[in-house]
Amino acid sequence: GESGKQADHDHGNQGKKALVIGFSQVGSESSWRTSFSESVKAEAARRGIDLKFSDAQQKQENQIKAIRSFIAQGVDAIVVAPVVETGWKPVLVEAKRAGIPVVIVDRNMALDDDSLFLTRIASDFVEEGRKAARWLMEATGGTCNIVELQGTVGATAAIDRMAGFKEVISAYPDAKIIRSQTGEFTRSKGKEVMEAFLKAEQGGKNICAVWAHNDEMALGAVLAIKEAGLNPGKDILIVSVDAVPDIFKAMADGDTNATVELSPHMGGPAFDAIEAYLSGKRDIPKLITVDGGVYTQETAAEEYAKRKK
Amino acid sequence: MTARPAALQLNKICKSFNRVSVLRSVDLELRAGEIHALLGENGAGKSTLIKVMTGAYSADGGEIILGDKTISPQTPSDAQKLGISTVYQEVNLLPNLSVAHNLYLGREPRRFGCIQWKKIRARATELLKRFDLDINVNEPLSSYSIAVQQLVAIARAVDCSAKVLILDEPTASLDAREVALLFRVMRDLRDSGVAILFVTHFLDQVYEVTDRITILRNGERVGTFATNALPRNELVAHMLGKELHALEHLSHHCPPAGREEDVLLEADSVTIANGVEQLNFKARQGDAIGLAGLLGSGRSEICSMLFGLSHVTSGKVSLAGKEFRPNSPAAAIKKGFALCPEDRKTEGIVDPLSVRENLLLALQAQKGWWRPIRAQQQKALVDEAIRALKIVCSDAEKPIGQLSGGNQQKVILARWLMTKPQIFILDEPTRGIDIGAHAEILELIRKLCAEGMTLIVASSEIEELVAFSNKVIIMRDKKMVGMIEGDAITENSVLSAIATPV
Amino acid sequence: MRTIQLFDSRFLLPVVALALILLTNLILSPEFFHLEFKDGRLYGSLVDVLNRSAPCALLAIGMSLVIATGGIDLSVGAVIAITGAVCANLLNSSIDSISLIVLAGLFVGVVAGAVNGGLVSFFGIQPIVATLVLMVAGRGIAQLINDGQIVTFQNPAFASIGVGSIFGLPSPVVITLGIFLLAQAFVRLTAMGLFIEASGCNPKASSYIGIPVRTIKWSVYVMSGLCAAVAGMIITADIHGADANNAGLWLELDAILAVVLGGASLAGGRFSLPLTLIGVLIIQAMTTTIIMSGIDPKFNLLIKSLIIVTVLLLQSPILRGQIRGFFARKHKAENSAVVESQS
Amino acid sequence: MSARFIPVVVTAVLFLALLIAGSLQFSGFASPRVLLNLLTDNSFLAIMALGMTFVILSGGIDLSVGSVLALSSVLCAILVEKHGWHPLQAIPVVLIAGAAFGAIMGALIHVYKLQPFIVTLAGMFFARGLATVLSEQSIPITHSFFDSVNNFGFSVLGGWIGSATLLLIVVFAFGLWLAHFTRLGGYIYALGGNSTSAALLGVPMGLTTISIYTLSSTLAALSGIVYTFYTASGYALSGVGMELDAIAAVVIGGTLLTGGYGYVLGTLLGVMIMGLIQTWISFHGSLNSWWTKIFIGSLVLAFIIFQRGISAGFGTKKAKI
Ligand SMILES: Nc1ncnc2c1ncn2[C@@H]1O[C@H](COP(=O)(O)OP(=O)(O)OP(=O)(O)O)[C@@H](O)[C@H]1O
Ligand SMILES: Nc1ncnc2c1ncn2[C@@H]1O[C@H](COP(=O)(O)OP(=O)(O)OP(=O)(O)O)[C@@H](O)[C@H]1O
Ligand SMILES: [Mg+2]
Ligand SMILES: [Mg+2]
Repeated sequence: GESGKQADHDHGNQGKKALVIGFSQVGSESSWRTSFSESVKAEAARRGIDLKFSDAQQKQENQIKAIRSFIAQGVDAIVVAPVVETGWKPVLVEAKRAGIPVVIVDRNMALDDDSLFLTRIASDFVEEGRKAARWLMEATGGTCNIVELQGTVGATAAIDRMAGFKEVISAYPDAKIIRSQTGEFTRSKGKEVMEAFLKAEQGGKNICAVWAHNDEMALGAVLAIKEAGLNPGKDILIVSVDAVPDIFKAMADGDTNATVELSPHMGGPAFDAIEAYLSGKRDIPKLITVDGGVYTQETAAEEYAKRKK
Repeated sequence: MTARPAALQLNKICKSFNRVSVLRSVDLELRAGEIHALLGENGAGKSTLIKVMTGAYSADGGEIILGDKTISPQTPSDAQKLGISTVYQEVNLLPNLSVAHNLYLGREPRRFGCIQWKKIRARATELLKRFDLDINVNEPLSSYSIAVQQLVAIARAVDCSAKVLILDEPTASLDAREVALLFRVMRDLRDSGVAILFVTHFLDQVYEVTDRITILRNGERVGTFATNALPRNELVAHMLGKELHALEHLSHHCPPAGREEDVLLEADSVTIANGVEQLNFKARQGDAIGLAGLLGSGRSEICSMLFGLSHVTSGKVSLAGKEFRPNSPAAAIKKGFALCPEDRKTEGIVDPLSVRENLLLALQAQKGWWRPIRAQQQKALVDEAIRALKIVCSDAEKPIGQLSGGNQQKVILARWLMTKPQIFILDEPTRGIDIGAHAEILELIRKLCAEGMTLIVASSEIEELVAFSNKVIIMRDKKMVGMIEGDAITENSVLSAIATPV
Repeated sequence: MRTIQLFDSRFLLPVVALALILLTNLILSPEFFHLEFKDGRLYGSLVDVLNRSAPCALLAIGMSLVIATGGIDLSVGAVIAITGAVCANLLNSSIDSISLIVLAGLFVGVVAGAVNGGLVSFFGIQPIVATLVLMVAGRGIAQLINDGQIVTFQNPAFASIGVGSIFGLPSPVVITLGIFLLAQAFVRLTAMGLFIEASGCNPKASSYIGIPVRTIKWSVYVMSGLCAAVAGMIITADIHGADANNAGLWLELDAILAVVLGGASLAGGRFSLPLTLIGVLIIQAMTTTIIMSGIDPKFNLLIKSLIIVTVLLLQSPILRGQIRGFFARKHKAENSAVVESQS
Repeated sequence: MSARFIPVVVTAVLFLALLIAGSLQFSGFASPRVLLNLLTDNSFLAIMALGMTFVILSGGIDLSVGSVLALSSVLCAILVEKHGWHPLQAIPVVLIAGAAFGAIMGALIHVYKLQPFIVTLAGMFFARGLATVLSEQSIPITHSFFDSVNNFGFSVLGGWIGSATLLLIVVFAFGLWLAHFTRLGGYIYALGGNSTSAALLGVPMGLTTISIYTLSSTLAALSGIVYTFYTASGYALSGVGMELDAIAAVVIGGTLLTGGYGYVLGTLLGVMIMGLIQTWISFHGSLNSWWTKIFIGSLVLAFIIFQRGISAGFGTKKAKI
């Protein structure tokens, strides 16, 4: 009988009853991800939405299961932060059949049919890579031996950030990536890999900059560079993505140089779109971007004061 | 007797393990329609020879001729396909499968790709009837005693045997009734032309059922003889390479004089959780109490209760006047008990560990982990044990699983003797032990009693019980039905007490 | 032949494998063998291999004991995370006695081990599931303590557990060596090692002999928890922060791998701590070599798996037999199928 | 009832108890739709766990299955999308590749007497590594055959029985037949009971070992195909850690890791129980990431302790010597 209940649902009445929204989150693999979850939950609480939160522990099958269970429970709308871009069509078709609108947040989904989702609140990993590269090229004048700390092999964020970065630096003949290894998005792996890079590149003399696919690995690299007796942020520039609070502190201390923000506040626009849709609006744009800027040492101290809890 | 054709012939078989030569150019000729005994001391190489024949081991040299073809079985299943079926020394069946499945594993009747379980069950029940076993063939094998398992193993081998049947100490845990049954089946098979190779340490059985005898000593063949042309003392001399004087002791029965001291262990109308009822006895220091009964009569159950493996539900067991309720082997051991278990393979030896470690484990367990026995002392103790019990073992550092069955048994005995227990429970202590060692162990039991140790011995060999016990508890159907004491203990009296119908 | 026999033959192949992996670097990156003394400590890739292998080595020491009893401990990675979380949070609290914090960390390990051991030896739950529970829940607990964040701290004294140096060597190396020696003494200078092996080989027979099998099984899990706690503190100190999600993630598999590369059987029984350490070094040398080589990281797993299989095959007496047989032609397998399947 | 079936019966009873507890708490928890979802959503895990059941019954373990799932999904996607094969051509190739992979692992285990845990751990690294090398990026599949298979099925009482569920039923029927009505099934149990005895009883050790790992890998590849249909894509990082889920399901289903004891049906129940725990958590909906983990852990723990306690209670009644 749940599907029946869903069909009878009167969208006009949602003011009386609390909206029930299912949110399928990737997991809690990084502190950025946790802030993202917390921000969505806080936003839902502020609006009086009954949020059904489901943690997929980095597994797509768990996300699909969660979405199907949301459908079975007859929620009013579903928000998904997909773990990968592909593989969502079958389950979204099901949601569509049940008449439940779906909002995609954070990563994209590869879908050929626009009608399967209400809107996309997107962060663009390729663009993040480009931004990082542009900043670095500007800071070094286009001459730089870069070492890259990749994210987890095969992760979309890693692949896209790498692609965006490469795209920009390919225009600079004197800039090249001399070493690239995976630091698995973690601080300790980032540190371990950086240690090895430093040794392989004449104690770091060869390295002009570190490009890390996330802040955690950058922070690991800072530790490794310091332990090697060098000065991170000066002897070796460091640029990364995410803009977690810790990186602002590092920037304020002069240890890293720049970070590209990936805004975790995607809950607000998502709920806006859902509420608009349920109250009958139909001309909702298919893509809403939440843009993050590039932060550098200049503003780091005040940003840190703003962001730390 | 006309010379029948050779069914299986072994020529110059050699086998060594890690450069220790175990079989040296052994010949053996097994004729169709004969029962052929393979005899030798513990560690002589009997089981190894058998495993070579069946492809479980590959020979280093020599040839095996079956009928008129040279064969080289690579695995036991090859040998089985060639018509050689075997009962190995330790029960080698699968505890987790049902009895019926064990009997027909690998040769299940099938139809349309499906095993016909009904047919298997019916056949299995039928087959076991030949051995007078009326058990539920659907139950897993592990729910039956080791003796039943042994019978099942024999039944399986008998049922598959086409040309050659090999039995490696099949009678070690059987009592007289089962042995008689087995012999009947063996004779039937012989008469139908099957060649049977039979290993045992019971000389009576050799004379009762076999036609010819091959004797091995230290991995070499001493000779092959017609059974009726070889007197017993000569046979023993061939096996041991010397005359056996201890053999005569067997016939004396000299019950150790029970000291008039306080009762050490007493059971007062005890019922045990595992089903044994009406147990009453008193044991003094230096007593040797025998437990006699047929298979499944509850002898092992008494042993396991005394060792803290199953608990008393009513009645009272007291030790030196105080109530004794052990709830684990460790508790029993603390009170001075020791148990040499019936199932050597799963309850006795600790396999990949070395002979040295196996010997020392019990003593070490008593001292506690923080007081290790020093290397020098270890060596002394181990050397002493190996010497005292004449354990055949090239190197005390080799895994105990590589010792011959009888020598493993000696290691377990030696292990406990080191701890100088007050009460030593022996469940089938001479299982698989050769004639020389057998006499030595009986001698040992008497010596221990004389030194004041109390022994409780469950055994299917009545002669043996008679030889050293000064009290024999008679068990029937899990009930204690009587006790024979002192000079009244004779083979006949015990036998008739066991067999008296209810 | 002589020289080979002089050396304990069980050590030969693992050591050869390790040497081969290290020597690969001679071709790939000669800097690998460069060592220098810098700021009062030895500095170089070889030192890194030792330093980076410390956490895995600690886990593997505990794991060896657990595996010897026929068990397995999947929870050690999670224990690392919990210990890290507890220590990092205490460091940020008003408590400023480092020894108290270290004690608290060790306490976490003991509790975790006691729970695992209790489930295995007193409730009779299969080790892999019993420890799987803590493997899953443990990270949750660590995240709960950390409130989902990476908790960082500024405490040079605690950090020195991970980044300091003792006697010119990185402190993790010295700590691990110390614990290794302690553990080795514990199992080999007492009869503990024998009891552990006996309990693993035949628990039933061992309990009939009077060995307290349950207590022993319980205590090896406690020791494993303790080792994991030390590893957790090293990892936490190393990055000046507790990362509940990633600290020690999948490290339990590396530890198990190391124990097996050291020649132990997962069915329980014989174990050797020194061989386990060589196993750990093989794994870490492999990882460092891959990083130094500059190969595209997408090949990492493929290379790792091929090296593992090669090392395993090298250790297999059967392959050596086959190779010898190939050269000597007239060869017959020394031990038959049955004998080997017993092991 | 034979004592051997107690663990399975206890598991079934506990499954029902969990279901009832859930439906008292949330309306619609025990609806046919949720129950049928349980089958669909866990079909790939169940198929994988079936293969794992045989491996564990034989006393081995197969850690490679999660990676084999990923490898076969990537292979399937590449063949269909990059090379334009029809899925019906690609599927047999993927299954054969899976079988070959398992056969190689089985051969290494048998011939060189290597430990299954380690061989399959290397297999796990290898399969995932190969999948990554084949394609780092996830590959979406657009072939219309996928849609038609996904749309195939019929609805029952508001729930949906799709092709995955039907396949699951067929595969489990096959599993039951294999375990209890073929010689190979007997050999597998025999190997787990005692491999030395099994060899002496004439069980063809090599053939059996290789068959077991071949079967497990083939089923893992099949579950990879089901997963490919489930997600309509191939991705090298899918199924990370799924081997542990499969092992947990098998063990929760009452199979002993030491081998020799257990039932195929128990595994299906084990998978359902794990799925039910997840469903409960998503119905609950207010657990954050860490509480989710703690809850899954606690529920599994509570479950196995219950199971253990109840089975042990039954066990003591039938005293065994
Ligand atoms: N797998 C093995 N590895 C090394 N040595 C072995 C192995 N199997 C047997 N041996 C050795 O071979 C010798 C012969 O053993 P075997 O089991 O054949 O004796 P047996 O005549 O059957 O003795 P028993 O009457 O005690 O059963 C023994 O010394 C034993 O230690
Ligand atoms: N011949 C038989 N037929 C049916 N069941 C039997 C037979 N022999 C033994 N059993 C079963 O095996 C169980 C255990 O017997 P067990 O062998 O332990 O007793 P026991 O008196 O110690 O004999 P022994 O020590 O000679 O083996 C018995 O309770 C009985 O159910
Ligand atoms: Mg023998
Ligand atoms: Mg008995």
